[in-house]
Order: sequence, then C-alpha cells, then structure tokens
Amino acid sequence: MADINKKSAKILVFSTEKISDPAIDMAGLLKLHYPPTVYTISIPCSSGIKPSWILYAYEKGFDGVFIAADGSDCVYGESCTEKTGHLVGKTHNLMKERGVEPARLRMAAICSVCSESFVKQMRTFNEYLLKTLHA
Amino acid sequence: MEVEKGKTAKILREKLGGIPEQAKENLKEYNRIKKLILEALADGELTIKQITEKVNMPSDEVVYYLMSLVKYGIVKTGDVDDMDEYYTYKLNK
Amino acid sequence: MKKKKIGVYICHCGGNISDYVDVEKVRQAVEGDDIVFLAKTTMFACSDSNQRDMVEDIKANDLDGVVVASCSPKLHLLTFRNVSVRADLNKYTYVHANIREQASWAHSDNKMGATEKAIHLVKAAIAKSRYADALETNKIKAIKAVAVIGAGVAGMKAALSLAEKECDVILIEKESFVGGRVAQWDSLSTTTETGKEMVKRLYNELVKHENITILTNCEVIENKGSVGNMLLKIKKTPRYIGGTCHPEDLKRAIEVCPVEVPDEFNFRLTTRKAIYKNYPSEYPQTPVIDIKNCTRCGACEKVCPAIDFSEKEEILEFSVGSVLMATGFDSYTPAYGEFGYATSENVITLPQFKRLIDTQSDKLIYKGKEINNIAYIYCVGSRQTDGENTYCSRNCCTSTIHAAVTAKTKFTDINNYHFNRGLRTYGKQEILYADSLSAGDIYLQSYEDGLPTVTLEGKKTIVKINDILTNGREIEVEADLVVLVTGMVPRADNKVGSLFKIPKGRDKFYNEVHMKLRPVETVIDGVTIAGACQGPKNIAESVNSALSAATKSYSILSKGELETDPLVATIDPEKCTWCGACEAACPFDAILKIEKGTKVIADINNTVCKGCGMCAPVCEPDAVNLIACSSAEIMSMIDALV
Amino acid sequence: MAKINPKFGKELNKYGAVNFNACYNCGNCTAVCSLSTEEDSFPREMVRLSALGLEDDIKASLKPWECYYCGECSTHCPQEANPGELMMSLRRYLTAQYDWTGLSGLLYKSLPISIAAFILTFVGVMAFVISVGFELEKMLHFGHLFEMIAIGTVGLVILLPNIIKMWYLTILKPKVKVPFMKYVKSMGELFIHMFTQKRALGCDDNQFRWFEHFILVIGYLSLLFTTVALDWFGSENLFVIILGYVMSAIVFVVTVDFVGSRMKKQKEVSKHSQPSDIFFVVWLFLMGLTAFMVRLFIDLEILEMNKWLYIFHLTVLVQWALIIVPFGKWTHFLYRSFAMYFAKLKS
Amino acid sequence: MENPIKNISYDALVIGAGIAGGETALNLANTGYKVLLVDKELSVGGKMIMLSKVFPTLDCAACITTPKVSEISRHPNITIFTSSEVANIRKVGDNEFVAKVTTKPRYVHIADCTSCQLCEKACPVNVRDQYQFGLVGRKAAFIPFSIASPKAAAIDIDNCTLCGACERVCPTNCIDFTMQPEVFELHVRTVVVATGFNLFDAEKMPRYGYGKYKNVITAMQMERELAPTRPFNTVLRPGDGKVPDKIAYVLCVGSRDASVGNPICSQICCMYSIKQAQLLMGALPMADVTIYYINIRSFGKGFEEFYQQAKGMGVNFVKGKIGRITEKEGGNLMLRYEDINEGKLQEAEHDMVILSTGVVPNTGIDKFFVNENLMLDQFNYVGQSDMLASPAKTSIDGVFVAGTATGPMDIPDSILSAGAASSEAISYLIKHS
Repeated sequence: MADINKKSAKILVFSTEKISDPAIDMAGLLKLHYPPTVYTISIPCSSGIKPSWILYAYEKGFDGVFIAADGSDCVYGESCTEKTGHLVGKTHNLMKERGVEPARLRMAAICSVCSESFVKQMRTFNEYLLKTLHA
Repeated sequence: MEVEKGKTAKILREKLGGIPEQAKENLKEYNRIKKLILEALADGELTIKQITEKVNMPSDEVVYYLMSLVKYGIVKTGDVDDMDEYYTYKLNK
Repeated sequence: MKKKKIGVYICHCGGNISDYVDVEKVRQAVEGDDIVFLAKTTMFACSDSNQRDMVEDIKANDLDGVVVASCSPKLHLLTFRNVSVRADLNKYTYVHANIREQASWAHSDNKMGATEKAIHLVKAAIAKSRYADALETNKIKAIKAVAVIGAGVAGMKAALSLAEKECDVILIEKESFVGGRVAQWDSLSTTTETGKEMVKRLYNELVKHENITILTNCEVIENKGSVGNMLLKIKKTPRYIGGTCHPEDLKRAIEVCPVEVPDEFNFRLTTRKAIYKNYPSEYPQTPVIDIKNCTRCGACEKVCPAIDFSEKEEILEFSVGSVLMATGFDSYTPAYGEFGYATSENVITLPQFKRLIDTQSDKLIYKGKEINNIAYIYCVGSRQTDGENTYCSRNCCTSTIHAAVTAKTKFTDINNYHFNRGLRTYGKQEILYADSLSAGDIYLQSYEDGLPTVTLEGKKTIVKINDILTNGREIEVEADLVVLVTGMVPRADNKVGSLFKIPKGRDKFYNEVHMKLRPVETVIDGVTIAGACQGPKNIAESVNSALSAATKSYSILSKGELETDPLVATIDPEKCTWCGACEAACPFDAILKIEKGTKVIADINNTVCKGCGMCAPVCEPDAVNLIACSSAEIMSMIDALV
Repeated sequence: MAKINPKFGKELNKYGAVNFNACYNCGNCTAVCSLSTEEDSFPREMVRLSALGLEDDIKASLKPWECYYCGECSTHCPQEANPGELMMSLRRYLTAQYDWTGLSGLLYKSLPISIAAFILTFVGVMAFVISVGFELEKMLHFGHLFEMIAIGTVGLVILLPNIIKMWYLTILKPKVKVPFMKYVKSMGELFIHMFTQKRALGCDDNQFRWFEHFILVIGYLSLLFTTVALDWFGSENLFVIILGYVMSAIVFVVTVDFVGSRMKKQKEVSKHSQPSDIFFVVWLFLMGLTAFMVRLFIDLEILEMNKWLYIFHLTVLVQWALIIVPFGKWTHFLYRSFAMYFAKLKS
Repeated sequence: MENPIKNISYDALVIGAGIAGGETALNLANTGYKVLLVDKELSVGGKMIMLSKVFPTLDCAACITTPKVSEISRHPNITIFTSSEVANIRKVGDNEFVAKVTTKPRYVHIADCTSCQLCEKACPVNVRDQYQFGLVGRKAAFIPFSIASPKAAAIDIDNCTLCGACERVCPTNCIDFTMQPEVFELHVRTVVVATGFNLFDAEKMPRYGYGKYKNVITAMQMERELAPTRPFNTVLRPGDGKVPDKIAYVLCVGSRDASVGNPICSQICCMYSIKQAQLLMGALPMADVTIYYINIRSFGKGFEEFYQQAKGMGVNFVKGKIGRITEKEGGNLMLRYEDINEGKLQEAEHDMVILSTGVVPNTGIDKFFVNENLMLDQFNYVGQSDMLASPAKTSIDGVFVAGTATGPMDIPDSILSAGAASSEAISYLIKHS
C-alpha cells in the first residue's frame, strides 16, 4: 500500500458545502479519478478558512493545501472571491515567514459542476508536489 | 379457536383441502432442475453454455435457475473467460 | 467530562461503496477508537430497517452520537440527523462521512487507495464527532404571509393557493398589468379558453380574497431579515391616473397623446402611446402613463380629468415570512443577422408571429403583404452548439405547431413549412403534431451540423435546408414570412434575483436545491421558485410548480414558528477587542457592537447569521469561531486525515 | 435543389391516397416491407416525395411498381398514414401520367365519367346489335372480329406509346445511360415478371394470394387465347371447347374470391379499394362467367336465350377492351412487368 | 371466520404509494392532516424504487426514494395499507367520501418481522421474482426487495406448498397462515388519485419477438440488471448468460404508435434509454450501444446536455424505427430498419435488444367511484377538469390527481404534480373544515 501512496502527494482540500462539494461529489459520480490521498474538509464558505488551519496542515505533514473556492457562485455573496483571495495572500506571507514554499498552497474557483476542472487541478497539483517534495 | 403459533400452514392446508396443483408441479420442476444443475457443477466450474449442453435444457431456462441458485448462495460466480463473454459458475462450498 | 460513546455505521450502498472500498477493513480500523462504542457495516444505511436498528442501538447502548459513512451528505445528512432525533439524541451530534462520491467512486481505479482514504475520512468524522455537541435550534416567529414576486399565471396561481390556505399574500408585479406572458396570447393549446380569458378568470378569483394585496408597477428594492421575518421594501411607480378613468375619456386621451413608442406587448410589431392599456379587459382596469416616454405635454390631462401628474413614487414596506419567486422568462432575441433577423423584413420571432395572428383576421397581412408561405425555423437560441444556450426550451415545438395550426385555420391559403431539428412534442402534445401533419404541414429536418439558411434574393426570402427526411437533399422554400422559433431565456433583468441571492444553474435559470427531492426550494431559506424562472415550462407545468412552491412556502410558515440552524458564529468575549473587522466582513449585518460589562465586544445576531464564517479569518485575536467548524475541530480532523 | 409543391397531395388524393401526410418519417414501413432492400428502399421514400410534391421524382421512379401491396406497411404504420394505399394511388397516378390520351387520369379521378364511359360503350353495342338485327351468328362473328381488331389497335395506338412514354419518363428523362445490349439481355426479366409475378412471392403475406393471382393471369391469358386465336365460340374442336370451359371457370372462381374480399374490405389491401379496382375484378368475373354461359348455351342449344346472354357478354367484352384494358387497371399487367425490366436496366 | 368491517376516519385518502402518492401524502401530513396511503403492492415506492439511477443527474434511485419512503413510513400522520386495493368510493356528503378498501393477507405480521430472511432460506419453492421482472427466482416466503418498505416478509400464497418450513424457522413467530382478507370502510374528506401508469406490454408487438426471443428484454428488465440489487450481479443476456457487447435500444415500443392504440409520446423513454446507455458504457466499457429513435425528446432541464453527453461518450444514435427483429442461431438478433439519415433499409446485428416500452394508462380507476363520474381523457388517463389552470382537479369536487395517473411524465414533473395535488387538497380541506 505504501508503494501506491508514494505515487501521490497528500493534499488537503478545503471545499464548500454548497458549491465545490457538489463538484467533487460529481467527480466521483462520473468516476473521474484523482489521487486517493486528496482529502476534503468541507466548510460553509471558502472565505471562512483560517490561515492557522492551513499552516497546521503543513506542520502535520500535508504536502499541499488546495482551496476549492466558491468564486462568484458563492451563496453568501459576491465578496467571497475577494475575501478568499485576501486570506490566501495573508497565508502565503505567513508561509514565507515559516519557510514553507508558498506554491504548496493553491486556490481555484470550483463551481458546482466543475468536476473536470477539479480533477485536473488535483492531478497537476499532485504532479507538482511530487516533483518538488518527493523527487 | 386457539391457534398454535408456528403451525398455521397445516390449518390452511386442511381448509383448502390440499395444495394447488401448479405450486406442487412448480416445486417438483425446480427441484429436478436444481439437482441437474448441481450435479453438472459437481465436477467443477462450468459456463452456462457448458451447463446447457450437460443438462440438455434451453439456455434461458438454465440462466434463470442458475441465477436463482446464485441468489440463494448455493452456486457462486467464478471468473469471466478470456473473451469477456461468459462467466463460469461453481458450487458454493 | 464523561467520555463520549458513539456508534459508527459503514454503508455498502449495495456495492456502490463495497465494490471498491473494503468496508470491513474500514470497520476494523475505527473499531478501536476510544470513543467508538460500536462499529457496524450495513448494506443500505438509509434503509428503513437499518434506521430502525440504529435507533435501537443508540437507545440500548445509550450512545452520545452517531457517525454514518455512506454517500454524499447532500443526500442523507438529514436522514440520519432524523434518525438521531428519533433515538432522542440531538440532531447535531450526528456526523456524516462521505465515502462514496469521495472515496469508492472517485478512486474506483485504486481499491487500496480508496479503502485507505475511507478509513481516514471516517476517522476524521469520528474526530469531529468528539466536538459535536447538542445544539438547540433557534425558534423564531414566522409571519404567515408570503410575497409572491411576479403576477404571471404561476404567480397568480401561487397567490391564490396561498390565500386559500389562509396565508396573507403580497402579489408584486413589476409591470403595470398582471397576467405576464399568458395575457399576451389568445388561443392556447389544449383548451378553448384564450390566454386573456384565463388571466381574467384568475384575476377575478384573486380579488375575491381579502388576504391578497395586488401590487402592480411595483418592484422589490430591498430585503432585510431572513426566513420567517423578511422585511421587503417595495418601490411603487405611479400610474398617474387617479381613480377610474371613463373609457371615452381614455380613448380621447390616447388619441391626443403625441408620443409613439414600440409596443412591447406586441413584441414591437406595433407602436403604442405613452398613455395606454394593452387590451380592453386588462387588469387592473386603470390604464397607465409610461412616464419614461411621456413628454408631459399635458394634452391628455385636458381631455381626461382622472389623469394626475402629481402622483409620487411611493416606498411600501411589508413583512413576510417567505418569498415565492415567479418572475418568468424572456424570449430569446436573435442576434443581428441570425437567420436573417433584423436584416430581412420578412423575418420575425415566434412571439411576434403569435401576436400577429392574434391581431389579424381573414387574411394574414404583414408589412402590407399577404402571407401564404410561412417558414418556421426551430431552436433559435436553444440547443446551440456554439452558443451559450445548450438547453432545449421544451415548449417551443408545441407552441409553434399550435401557432401554425391556428394560422392555417384562421386564414386562407396558408402553407406551413417547419424547419426543425427533431420534433419534441412530448406526451399528449404528440396529437397536435399528428394533426398538423394530417392538415398538410410540411416538416423538414436539418442535420446537427447543417442548419437551414435564410437568404435574400431580391425581394424573395429563400429558406434552404439539407433535409434529413429526404435523404439529405437540398430543398428550398420561398417564404413570405420566416418565423424564428425563439426559446425561453432567463430574465435579462435579474435585479430581484440578485437581491435575494438566488443561485443560478448552468442554464442561468434559477436553480432548485434538488431536481427531485426539493424541486421548488432554493438554497436561500424561505425563498421558493415557481414557473419558468426555474427553467422552460408550459402553462400547466408552470402551474404545477407554482402550486408546489405555494405548498412549500405554506408548510414553512403554517406553524407560525420556525427553527433556524444553530450553526452560527460565536465570539469569545475574552479574546475580542472590538476592532470592527468582523462587522465589516459580514455580508448579512449579523454582527453588532455591544457593551459587555466594561468591555466593548462583538456580538452575533443568531437569527440573521448564516454561518458562512467570513468573520472568522479576519479576526486578529482569533476570537471568532464557527460552531461545528471551530479551529479545534478542523485541526483534529487534520490530525485524523494525516 | 428541389421545390416543394404542397398542392400535389390534393391531386394524389383524387387517385385514392389517404392520410399519407400524417407520416412522421420513422421508416417503419420500409423496415417491415419484405421487398424493400438496401438498394431499393420503399415505401417511405415515396411517401416523402408525395408529401413534398416532388412530381418529377415520382414520375421517374419505378418504386411504386415494385410494391405488391401485402399491406404490412399500412397495418404497422404508427401514424396510420397508409403507405400501402399511397403506393397503390401512385400506381394509378403513374398510369395516368404514362397515358398519352389523358383518359386514364379522367377515369381514375371521376366515377361519373367512368360510368358514362360504360354507358356509352353499352349504347354502342346496342346500336350494333340493332344494326345486325339481333342475329346471333352475325353477332358472334363480329364479336370475334372485334376482339382481334381491338387487341391490335389498343396495343399499337394506346399501350405501345404509353410504354414508350414510361420509358421516356423513367429512363430517358432522368438521363440513365443504358447500353443497348443490356436492353436485349434483360428481356427475360420482362416476361418472367409478366407471367409469373415472381417478385410478389417475396411478400410476407400468404403465398396463396400470389398463387391465386398467378392462376388468374394464366387463366385469363389462356381464355383470351382460346377465344381469340382458337375461336372458342365458333370452334367444334372438343379440346378447344373443354379448354375454354376450364379457363373461363378458373377466371370466374378466382375472381369470385377477389370480389368477395374487396366487398368485405377486411384485409389491409382491400380496405381502401377504389372503383377502378372493383371494375377490374368485376368485369373479369363477368367475362369469365358470361363466356362460360355463352358456350354452355351454345352446347345446350338454348339459342334464343343465348342472344341476350351474348349481348351481355359482348358489352362486357367491349367495355373491357375499350375502357379497362387501355385506361384501367388492366395496364398494371404491362407497367409492372416493364417496371421490372426498366429497373433491371437501371441497376 | 367472519371479518368485522373496520370503520376509520382520515382527512385524506391517497391511492397509490409511488413517488407521486408518497410526496402528496408527505405534504398533507406535514401540514397536519391525517393521511391514509393505499398501495396494491407489498411495498411502497412505486416504480421508482425499482430503478437503477435516474436521469439527468445519475443519482441512484434508491438514494432519492429511500429517504422519502422512510419518511413516509415513519410519519405519525400517515397510515399505510400495502397489498390493499380500493374496491369503491362513494361520495356521501359535501366533503365526505366513504371508501371500501380490501387488504389481501400477507400471512406475515409486519410489526413482528425483523426481516431476518430465515423464512426465505427455509422456503423450498422457487418462482419468478416479479420485482426483478422475471429475470431471476425468488422464494414463496420472501422479502419483496432489499429496500422495500415495510421491509417484512410476505407469503406468495399462490405458489406456496404450505409445507410450514418458514413458520418453523421464524424466530418471532410472525408468519400466520390463518390471516384473512380484511375489508375496511374508511371515512375520508378528500381523495387523491396517484395510481401511476402501466408499461406497454411488449408482447403486443410480435414483430419484436419479446417473449419469444430471450435476448430481447424490456427497459424495465435492464433497469433491474443495472440496479445495485441486480439479479445477475452484472449485465448478462438472459438467453444464455453471455456478457453482451452489441446492445440495441428500440425506442417508441408501444408509444407514438396508433397501430397499437397509443398515439401519444411517453415522454420518458428517450431519456431513460440514454441513461441506461450511459450506465452500460460504464458497466461494460467494451460494449457498443446503439439507440434507434424517431426523435430524441430530451426536453427537460439538463436533458439535452445529458443527451449530448451520451453522444460524447460514444453511444450511437440511429434515426429510424425498428420494423422487425429476427433471431439468428446463437441468440443474436437482426434488426431491420430504415436509416433515415441515409434513406436506406439496413439490417444490424446485435446480441441484446432492449425494448424501451412506453407508458400506458392504469385503467379501471374511474370504476372506483360509484355515485360520481370520474371523467377520463381520450387516452384513458384521469381527466383534468381545468387542465391549464388547475391541473390537479378532476371532474369530482374533492378528488384530485397526482403524477402519471394524468398522463406520462418524468419524476420531477410527477413530484411537481404531487405538489399541486397536495396544494389543492389542503385548500379543499381548509375550505371545508
């Protein structure tokens, strides 16, 4: 089993209950495969993620963190994109301070039907992380 | 009338004066075919095609009875052949 | 604190999960956890018998919480919360793990990986379960009144249905008259009643109900509060006609009005004056002055004493418990030159054609020319392969055939040529198609990659097609009139939709929560959707959805009280130093500044807070946490996932 | 490039077509037809051409003749559009198109004109019998003469030019190139189909219908041969007399069955029978019956009665030879065989 | 044994516990009305509960039906009578109906059954399982299907040999052969007819060979083959157990066909066939799936996209109605059709054929009403007295109709129609309270 898992990086995904969760669920429904070491924690809105959580994830051993943001579809209002962007910027700074490569945090808007784009994101992120961290 | 629990079938049987002919026939037929199929499988795994030849019955009947036996856990499904066409079936021991 | 005791159920989902995830292995992996009292696998966790078993397990073992690992929580979170409730647990002690969509299905190519992931996911759920405490829902008073937005047939029927259920109804129409699209049609398919008669009948029923307030010329401009108690601000544009206007006076007023503008009611086929009424029996009976186009020349005032330019715009306020959206659709406007639209004078749209046949008698005349040969081009603006509208507009096939048959019956010497992409007269509408065929209508079908073309040759308008039904031969028709069968598109003006933050689907129509489980509800609590604003529909289908939405809105409010989610933000008064960052971040005005003892801190209005968590990351002292998504919980989940 | 003529349907209705416009082009008729092939797919194609009114294509087509009307397509048509009857109507329409005199079209489309024609010929026969003073001998003699002249004239003046027109419409006008040798080599096709209707054997309905038809054709042709070439009514030869009896009996027995089923209109094929169809079988039946009776009366020497019987027979004969053979349904005997021949040329 | 007629009162009687009847009952019950839900089958859930996945979202049908079904089963305001049929309904007042309902004996006391399946194991009988559409057998003592509700055993008395084996093994003694039919006389204030539809009997089109050719099956049978509780555990041809690789769908079997008496379009077959085709492509990646159609009717929300998706996945769509099917040696089938795109007659060989049978009315509903006339429409569906403005109203005041009893419709439309029927029924109950 270890062999299989070595081929993929550990990625923590913060997804949102109403928008990106359905897309990730649909990726499963459509049997669009991505590495099984991608784990999802679902929260109401991507602009509610605390930078401390992300830093904690690296500390605990996650290779990468991905924010599946609501984008303009957010049910809580259009300010979500801007706020999520802001907190990512803040986290990047904190990461730099701690010597964590900022590229290990990625964000993309995943709409509720963006299953394919989610899977693509996961695959490229995984490849990137494997190349930079496990090479 | 006090009815003893667990023995009510007898009461109905007496009331009806026996059991329907068709139910009896159906059971007999099932037992016969079940026996044939199980005997055929006794020597090893077979595909439905092979069972059909062995028991000399229409293949759709074999499918029906065999699948029922699979459902009841008496027979189990083996592997599919190289052409991905036919599965084999074997006794579930 | 006493150690928690929870039960874990891992679902096979009849193979959907167990074909790829070794559920027994998952069970064994979590069995030993200190708070896991029992761990079981089940064929269908959602089945009635398993639910019964769960209730028994909880009661018999005095469990404090339950974790079910099965499909997406979208499907069964509520189911299992209810199971917990039936076992006398608080529903928030329930935690769900999604090991189907996010494990077995997503990783069906890697059974070991899927199993490993499932184990982690269930462990994370168990970690979360440690923090999942009993929460009490907020009970709030629900105002037994519904605002129905849009007074088309769907809105009118919804209003009637609610009024019959002893709900107060505010029926709000942006236009000056009620009836929406149906008022624009005379003949309707499957009935002898005209659209106008149907609107009249519904209106007469509406006015019988004292608990219905009909507001025309009105728009919702502000929405405060949330389900149960929503305060709506409504802008009412004046009609500038006071009281009742004598019909003769009105006639004269219209005559003297010097302004002529394209008449939207007739889809710009004709013009109307600045003072107008679309048809005699229109409701409300009072005409209206279109103030945007009025030049205030005062000519009408002189002939009609009821006209009153001193009327002012009003702002009305209503408190309602729920909002039912029935804002309808727009008809697709073809692009310039699309099948000759706007470039050929013989090309019109289906709604225009329908108005044309309604307004003419004996002979069909368009632009002074008698029309005999009519070409209908289907799917204009629908089923686009290179445009945005990929969907089928559902109703246009039937609507076109109905219009074509009506034209043929009403006028002499009409030849109908239908250039279609495969007829979709579903259900009983098939009979209409058969009738039109028998009557001699000719249908030509284009290949998906070869739509018909409209060309102008001198004054002639030629429609050409490679007809599938004639072995792909090129066939041409010289048409006197080309009717573009335009589909339904979402309303271009979506101000009211944005006001209520109603999400849209791929097709840009309002999106329901679930097509089958919750077809008239939106993710916004208390806001339901009805009719064609949710997607293309015919009249009967719109009415069905309107009545469904009315039932849903009513059932939210019928008890006079409702419960809101306790999953809101919390403030740690110790840490809070009131900087105002959270207040600025909250899109719902749910954060207030309060004085607590000597300290000024933030406070959450629980009924308004939607629990989005936007306030949490902006808090420098980390005083804000979301219930069920607190830092402690998230971090313990991260621990479990690693 | 083709232009639609929506009025064509109305014209076709006059030839008996019913409800073919209802077709929604599912192709079921083509798919259930046992004679339809990948190379020759019908009847939907003909239904479509008719609905669009593409007359030139219809005139150039031989497909209507390739159908032997078993009725399967109509029985199973989901829109009840009667493709089988459309094919029948197209055959009538084409017959009218091939006929240079235009009389076929008139007779098909108008029952009153048909009846008038029958009355007119009857009047002619009466005028003749009055002119010969009701003398049976003279009538018999003239009748025999008439048959021979009529066959020759109708054949040369009407039918031959019509066949040429058919050839023009289906081969020449659509510019089908056919080498001369093919004309010669394919001749066999013409005769096989003319006498056997071989193709109809491929039909899905019972083979009995084909057999009946075959017997009828053989019976009719033999009867024609017996009366015309062997002068049955005048002959003393016992073999000829018996042959005539047998042949006429066959004709009238088979036609009784045909008339019967036309009357009952139970089978799909006879649900929509037109007057022209009924005239054809009834007159055939009457010819068989009266011929049989006339010879019988001669043999029984009931000569006074026979006068009237013969007048009846002669009337039927004249009407047959002057109306039904050149302009009526009889022509399908020729057109069908030639259609098979031409189809072979085209293939 | 004499059966006492039981008198009970309810606010509403809902006839038919399919998705429409169930939704109606829930809506009524949630607003506080007492509902009696009657179904002739052993389980509630109607046809939907038998399906594999549903278009266009591909949710599994069980995932949508089971939560509804368990909500219905548990609702304090809903009483369910399964194996029960309405004998007659009499209107006795302005807003009162008396319905006579007969319940066939199940020979199992539902409340005591734990669905342990020991009886099933013990039963020696094997008959064709109606819930698997005859593809596989079941016992005479059986649980209808795994997600049935009530999930309790039943005895198929017609095929039972009364050996008593089931009784002997039953741990709770819930099997009872002395059960008698019961007759109830129910007082209700309103009636909702949600009797659903029947599927066209494919044997009425002998040219397709259904019943004769074993590898010609109906779409409902394929639905079972694809469902999680499938009879063969994979997709096989019932003729010889081969994994099919060239599968054909024949659309419009018994719909849009006046020659078999059903001229209207069934409105669901195109979509369910496309759905099954997609599922088959998933289940048998090497298989070829061809759909023979007249017109594809993907008219609903997300339907057209679903159709295009199927095309993208490689499902073949051929325009042309199948005229005849003939069987070849070895069980393969020849399909004869005109390829409309080419205008040519074609023959294609497939190893399995699925007949997408249409929707036909469930007849006899009008006979329920003894002193009122429940009008039917020209196709024998329940007539709508005000089709556009009040689609749920029937010719009888106080009797409403929901779902496919009024004509073919898909699941979302059935649910909306049920919403409308419940709205009308609630308004009626309030008006007459």
